[in-house]
Amino acid sequence: MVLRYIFPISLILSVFFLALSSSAVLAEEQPIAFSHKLHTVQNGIACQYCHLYARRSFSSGVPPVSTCIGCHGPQEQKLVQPESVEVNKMRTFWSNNEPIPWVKIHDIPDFVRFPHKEHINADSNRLLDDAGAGCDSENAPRSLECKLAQFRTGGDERCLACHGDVRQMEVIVQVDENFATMGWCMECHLQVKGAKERKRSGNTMAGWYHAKELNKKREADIGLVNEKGYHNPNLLDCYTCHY
Amino acid sequence: MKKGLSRRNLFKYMGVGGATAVVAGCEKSSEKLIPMLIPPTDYEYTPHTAYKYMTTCRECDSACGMMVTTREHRAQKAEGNPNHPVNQGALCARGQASLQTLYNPNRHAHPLADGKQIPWEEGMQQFSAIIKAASGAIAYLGKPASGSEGDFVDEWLQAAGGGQRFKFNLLTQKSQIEANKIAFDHANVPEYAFEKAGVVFNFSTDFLENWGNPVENARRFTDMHVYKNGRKNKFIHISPQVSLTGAKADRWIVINPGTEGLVALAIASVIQKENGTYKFLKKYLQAYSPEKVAEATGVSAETLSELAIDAMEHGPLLALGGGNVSATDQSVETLVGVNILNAVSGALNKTVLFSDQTTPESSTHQDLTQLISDLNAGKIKLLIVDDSNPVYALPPSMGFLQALKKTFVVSLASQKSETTHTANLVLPALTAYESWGDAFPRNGVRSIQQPVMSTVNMFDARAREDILLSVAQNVNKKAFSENSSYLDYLQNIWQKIQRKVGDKRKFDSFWISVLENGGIFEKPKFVRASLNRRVASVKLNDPGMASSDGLTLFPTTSLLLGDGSGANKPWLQEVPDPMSQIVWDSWMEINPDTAQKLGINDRAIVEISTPYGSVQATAYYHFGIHRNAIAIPMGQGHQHSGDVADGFGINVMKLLPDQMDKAGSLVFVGAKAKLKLINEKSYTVNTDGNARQLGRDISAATTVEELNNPEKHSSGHNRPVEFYPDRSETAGYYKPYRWGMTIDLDRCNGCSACVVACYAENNLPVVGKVRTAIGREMSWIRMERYIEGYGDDFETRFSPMLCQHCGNAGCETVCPVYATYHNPEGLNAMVYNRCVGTRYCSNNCAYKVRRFNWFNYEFPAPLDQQLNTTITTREVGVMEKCTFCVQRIKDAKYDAKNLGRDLEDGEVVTACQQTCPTKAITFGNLMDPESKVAKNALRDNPAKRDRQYEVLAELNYKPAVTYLKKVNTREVDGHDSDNHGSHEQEQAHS
Amino acid sequence: MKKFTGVWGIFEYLDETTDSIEQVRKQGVQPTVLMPCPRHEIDHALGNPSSIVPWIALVFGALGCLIGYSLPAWTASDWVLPVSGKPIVAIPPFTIIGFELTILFTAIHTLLGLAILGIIDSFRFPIPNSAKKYTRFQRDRFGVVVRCDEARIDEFEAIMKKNGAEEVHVEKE
Amino acid sequence: MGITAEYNETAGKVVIDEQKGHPGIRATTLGYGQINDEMLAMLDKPRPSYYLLLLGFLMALGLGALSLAIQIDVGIGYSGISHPIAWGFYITNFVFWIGIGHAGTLISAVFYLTRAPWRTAIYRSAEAMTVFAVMTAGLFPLLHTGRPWLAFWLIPYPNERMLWVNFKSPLLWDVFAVTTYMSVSIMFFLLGLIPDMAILRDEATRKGKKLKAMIYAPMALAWRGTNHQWVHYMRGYLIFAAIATPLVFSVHSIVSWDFAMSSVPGWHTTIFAPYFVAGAIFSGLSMVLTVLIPMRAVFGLQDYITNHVIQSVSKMIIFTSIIVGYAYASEFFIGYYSGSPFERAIFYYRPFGEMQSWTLLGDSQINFPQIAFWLMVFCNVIAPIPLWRWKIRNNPLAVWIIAALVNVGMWFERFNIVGSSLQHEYDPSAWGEYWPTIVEVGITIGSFGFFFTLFTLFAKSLPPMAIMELKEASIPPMKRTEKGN
Repeated sequence: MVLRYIFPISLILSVFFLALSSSAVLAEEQPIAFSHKLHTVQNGIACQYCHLYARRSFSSGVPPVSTCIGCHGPQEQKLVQPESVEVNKMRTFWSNNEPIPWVKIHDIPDFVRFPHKEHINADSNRLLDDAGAGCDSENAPRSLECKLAQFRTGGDERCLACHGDVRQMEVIVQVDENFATMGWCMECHLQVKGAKERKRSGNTMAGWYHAKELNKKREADIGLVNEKGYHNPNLLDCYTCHY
Repeated sequence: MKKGLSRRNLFKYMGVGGATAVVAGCEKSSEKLIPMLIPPTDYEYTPHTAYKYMTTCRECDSACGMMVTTREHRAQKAEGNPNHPVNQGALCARGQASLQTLYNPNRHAHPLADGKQIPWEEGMQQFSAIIKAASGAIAYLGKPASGSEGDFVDEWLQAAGGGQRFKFNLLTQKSQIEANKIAFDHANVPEYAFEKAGVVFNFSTDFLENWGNPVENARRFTDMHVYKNGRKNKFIHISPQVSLTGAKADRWIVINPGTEGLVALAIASVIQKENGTYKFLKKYLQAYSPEKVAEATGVSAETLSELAIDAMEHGPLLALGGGNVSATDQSVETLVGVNILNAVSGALNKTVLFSDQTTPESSTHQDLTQLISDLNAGKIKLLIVDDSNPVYALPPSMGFLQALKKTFVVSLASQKSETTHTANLVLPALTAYESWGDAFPRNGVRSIQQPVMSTVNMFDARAREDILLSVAQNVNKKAFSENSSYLDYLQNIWQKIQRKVGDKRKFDSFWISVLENGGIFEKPKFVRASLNRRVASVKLNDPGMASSDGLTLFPTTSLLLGDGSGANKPWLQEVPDPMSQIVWDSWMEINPDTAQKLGINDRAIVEISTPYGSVQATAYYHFGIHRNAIAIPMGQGHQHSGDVADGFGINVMKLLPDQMDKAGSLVFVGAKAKLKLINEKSYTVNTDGNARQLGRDISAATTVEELNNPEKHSSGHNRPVEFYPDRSETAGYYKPYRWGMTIDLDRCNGCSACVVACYAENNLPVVGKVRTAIGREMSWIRMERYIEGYGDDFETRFSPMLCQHCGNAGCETVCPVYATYHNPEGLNAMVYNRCVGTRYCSNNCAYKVRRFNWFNYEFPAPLDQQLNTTITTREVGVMEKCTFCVQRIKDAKYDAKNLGRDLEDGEVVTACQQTCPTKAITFGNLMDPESKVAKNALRDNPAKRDRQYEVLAELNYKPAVTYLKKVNTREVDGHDSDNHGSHEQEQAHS
Repeated sequence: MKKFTGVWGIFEYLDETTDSIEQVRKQGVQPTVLMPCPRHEIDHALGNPSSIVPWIALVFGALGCLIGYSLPAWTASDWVLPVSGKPIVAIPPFTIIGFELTILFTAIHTLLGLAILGIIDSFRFPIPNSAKKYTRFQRDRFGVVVRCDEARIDEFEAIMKKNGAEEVHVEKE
Repeated sequence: MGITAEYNETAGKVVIDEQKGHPGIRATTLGYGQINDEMLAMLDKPRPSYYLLLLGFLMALGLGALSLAIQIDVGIGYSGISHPIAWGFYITNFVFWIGIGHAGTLISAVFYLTRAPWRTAIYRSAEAMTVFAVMTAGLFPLLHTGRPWLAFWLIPYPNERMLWVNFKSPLLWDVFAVTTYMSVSIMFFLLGLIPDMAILRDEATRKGKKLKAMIYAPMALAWRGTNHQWVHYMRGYLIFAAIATPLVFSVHSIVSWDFAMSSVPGWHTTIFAPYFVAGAIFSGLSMVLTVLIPMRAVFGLQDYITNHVIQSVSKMIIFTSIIVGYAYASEFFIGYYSGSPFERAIFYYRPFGEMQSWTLLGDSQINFPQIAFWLMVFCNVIAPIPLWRWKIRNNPLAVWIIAALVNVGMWFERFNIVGSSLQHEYDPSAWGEYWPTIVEVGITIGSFGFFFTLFTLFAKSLPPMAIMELKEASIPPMKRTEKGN
């Protein structure tokens, strides 16, 4: 009886300290040793060939097993890599009518609504003009500047901005230790034109001597309306991600 | 009394569930990514994206068109089909809750033989064998089907060797059909054109709840009754009981039980005397002159004449009759009386329109009595029952349950019920969401029902018609030789329909257009009807129920539970009945005067006994009931309908005699009840803290007179001079949107569809009776009910209360961690994951609309499949509240952005607004002067505001929700004198 | 630590202690006095020395006040999240933070200050180890410690003895 | 009965005057050594009855811990707080214990500045009570939250979320006020202990108890009692007293603004700050008497805590009782005079319950707030009236009973404020009721257990009276006086 309650108390204490330290998932063993490097670099397959919903949906979509079978073919057809042990694992799943239980590496908390489509389709002109200019891809490939540069390039590069250089990965890993933490997301959201101004939009003394003219100027700074004539989405509102 | 639901046991490790989730977040994630094996190729599929399918709601026989939103192939939200002429996009509370028919944990999961699980093959074999053995001595007891299903069953019975189909419906319209036949030679139910009427007399019907199609009735009635262009048409409720429908009335005329017909004839006699039409009725009506019936009806002759003058002056009149409260043994005569009134006042063919299609007939009580005696005599070897539940619904005095034991019962039901509990063989059927079907609810409306998703994986069920079809093919090789499935059969029928409507396309393209559209809808064709001379021979007597001993018992229908089929749906149990605000329970409405005479307090437990049985229920003081009567709603008191329904409340049918009227319908009113006090206190849970608003004008009303005399009406609270600048002057704020809402209380009738819609849209957990008792219900929008005045002259007001998204919200400033703040679009944003749970915001919310997650609430499988995947489902310890359906705003904005424009008015529709049958709610951008909501709210134009007000405006919270006052045609007596402080309130306003 | 050279005496009575302090001071040496509780008589005899603790309190109190206003003001405008129609930088509510931090900073630094000053003074005005081992100074005895050259030891020893010291200890290398 | 004694300058000797109720305590006639020894004797090995008492308090504490564990295990929903009464026993306890925590600082700081000599004997215990009460109080805001494991979010620290806290929220003022108050009172307590810890250290050294000496030494901060140290010390002490004085008045004011800053009828009033401060002093002083009168009897401290001390505290209780009573009355007057129907309604509800016309037909029933209200009025306004009589004030037993009643009354006053207003707010349809559950009662009992356990441990491990100040107050050893010249 008493033991039962020692647990939650110690839990709270441990959570308290755990919460202060961050430890992200870096890599985990997958049911099939799938190599992103092999498929993307050597075979030249684009990200969205398999992750086909990324530009249309909130989720990028794990490729259905039929996509794998489409190239590799079932055992009897002897298509691509007929003898590979790992590919045969996939074929076994297929013939058993079972989905592959991939382990989720890039996990976004349940209280965040992350639309892949809005990021894939985002207009990189909304980024600050100098964003990504100082990228030193040799020494600091995962620096903010490099991520922005990748994002600006678009295409598959844009996926790599957040997921790391998946094209060089034999095993999929989470590169950024603080992946999908709020600060990690905000880093880039603040690189949008007007975002920093918007973050401090009220001006410090807004209430006290609240100058209308000043705020008009601010509104111009934060780029409320884009060149196409409609209002730019506010990327700093809490409701952007949390609802 | 059973406390709550056993599976939501209080002592489960719910708290730890929350805590460990946090730990898991910091440590290793073991979440799996499960891909599809083969993605759907036959149609477009994108995860997290809403796909909408048109189908038909089958919760009652009204057959409203329904548009079901599915995501990831799971039905997540039901909405009305906007193309459908009957409901025009709206749904009632029961329609909204139809999702819980689909995902009900209490559905049959397997075929059962004598309560034991068997494989399907065995079940089908047993079924075939018994059909063969019965050799034609078969009875099929099903719901009345307006669509092809009825014909199919008839055909099937023939193929199976013969038998009879019984169409069971407790709330039958048989008496009305009979009365129409007598009066107008039209044996069907007319269409009531409320919108054309100038005044409506309602003789005890509950047309906003269960009589006819409540969604359509509500819409058309509101068109007639709403305040428009400085005037408002009258609606007078003439009945011994005030239901939700009666609560909307401008005036309640208390009549003695069973005297609706006499009142109608008395009014008719005055009108006839004045306008001199229908001369053949002159003598007949003289016998029912106001002076002569005054004593029997309990209504003074002056009042009756007044009503007649009202009808003549403000006509055309629409008189409605029917419903449970007037279902005495004279109900046919009563309805003939109402028909005479309609004819005499000239309403016939103006507001009462007959079409040539016959209404789907249900079997009469007489037929059922015959069935029972056949069963008892052993004449029927096999009884097949579908989702209807006669064991529960019929009065036990009929002996149906005993008769069932004498035959083999096969149940083809999806839900557990008292009837399936007695069945020898249960073959679980699919719900309307998973199977094909159609419905032809009235002339010109053909509505299709299509499966919107594959079957719920927990339940091994098959479509009812497909079970029948394959069994028939087992038994009889020739049966249905052209049809491999019911879909084939259905398509054949629709080919005929295609020919009938003259569509020249290929059937495939026709069929696709039907599925896209939800059916084929044509303008109704009406035929002229005239009053038959025969009516003069119909005699109406004084039933004398008011004067005799005992209290007349009214078994009233329940808005949410219907005839009891809603009781196994958690939402419908959890949402309070709008009139009594009671949840998870039955109650007995009693007039306070009578109750005090009998020494019965409010909420005392009373034993109600009639010669046919007795039950114990909670007394509920209700001004709106005759002093010599009591009313008990139907729908509760289940025993074998699964844990959501079982053990809550009582079944009023136990008190009813086995008696029928001239049309052969069951007599509901006639039993005399005796009351005995059992206990002073009962464990009855109601969600309202107080029935009175104490002059606080939360649910405000005005009068037509006041609105037409601008100097008399105060233009509401004057905004004080602001110390701080308006938020719109903060950079980036309200550009271009500031979301706002208006709620027209003159349109709102308290039907609570919005409440259920919110439960469905926003993943609100159901907490059960015990937790509701201490205020832990989670509804984001609640239907507040306030009572004004005393005695017969009382007024009921409804106002939906939801988060007001205040500009100066009290909740925001007190949050220590910015978990709630004012967002640039004027929403009061609630960030769940930032919330620590101090609950100060809830304390400081004047509207009390914030809800706290006291536990990690469970959604027992498969109800979890209904959860809306576009929003966060909240965990223990966080506050939540109405978000103005921010997920819908976001989705609409993403779509608009792809189109390269800003949102237009009407593109964002909140769940509550969407389902409102009377369009009481408008939502939109207050910054756009052309938007509907801005025009309704008139925020920038105080001079033009007449009905607009903000609740508790004196607190200066600046809510974004503007209410429009209810408009009364007169002042309710005692409204201002019944409380302290109201005087000061008035002063503060002026 | 430097070796202590000088004289220290133990007194039972307050008046005898003050007398010897005064006489020692007349010789141009400021003695260190040990006492079980503060006595104004001794303060007077020592010539009313003062402390810089109040100045520490004032400086850090002002700092706390500054932080108390600027922290809320800065954080509020770092990410503008408007609440309840209030200005982003609202002075009245921040006054409370300013007040509380003033008090907190004053208190912490007063305590730290007097502790550190006490330690500094123990270096500036050392006490012989033998006196530290004498436990009755905290109980009921007064002590007068005179730090002086070896040459003047006798002089002060005599003063103490004359004034009725219970014991007089001489410390030299 | 204690003897009143005073050192007479002209007579040159101690005059014992039993009629004169002046500061004196018999201890002034004692020598330094005697005071020292008597005080240290209190820290001797305790009697078995002490352990029995401690066990009792520990059991109460255990009950509270168990209840808390259940609550965290099951969820905050296991308590009786709900919608619309989102604060219940926990916030009541918080306000109550913060209130108790006011007496210590008041006695040690305010009465130090006003030079009230009777504080000397009791201020150390009162200060310890302050520390323990504030510690107890500090638990409640944590354990009442829905997600206590995230309560650290209330602290403004730079974080990767780039989010700060809302300094406009009264709850955040609370965080600052309570932590500041707790820090300052702990520091003040430790500051006062420094010379006494040196006494303990030297005593332990003298007796050869090295371990004890090692424990006491760090707390003594190398205290030697040199004149330099004393100068800094006395200056620092004065500054502490000076800053603790506004602090003690501010803390409960800020706690009161938790309520007064909201718009809840019955909370939203300007008199809350003085009303709460007076109530806090009232309850704090009562708690001092509730604890010290039994302690005086057990340790035989009649010579130190004389009846004069009890009388002085009693007078303060009478004074604050009048203020509190006045505040009650003026609340009602404001409620009436404001004309606001919401205010009027809540002030009718508190004493009398549901108004006839509020319900459908006058279904009136007595709720928890009515019980709380009348208990509050009886205990806080009526019960202290007998203290006006000298005879009653001079009878420790009678004073103790009244003080205990005041404690009960003040708890219910807090409940009356927290609980009743939330039950009847603006929207009558959302009115509700509140009854606590066993968990809340358990945690409340546990909080008393926590407080008294700590205090009981304190009484035997640290000198419960300030030895140094007792010495300062007593007549110094003068050779010339004894000789008579």
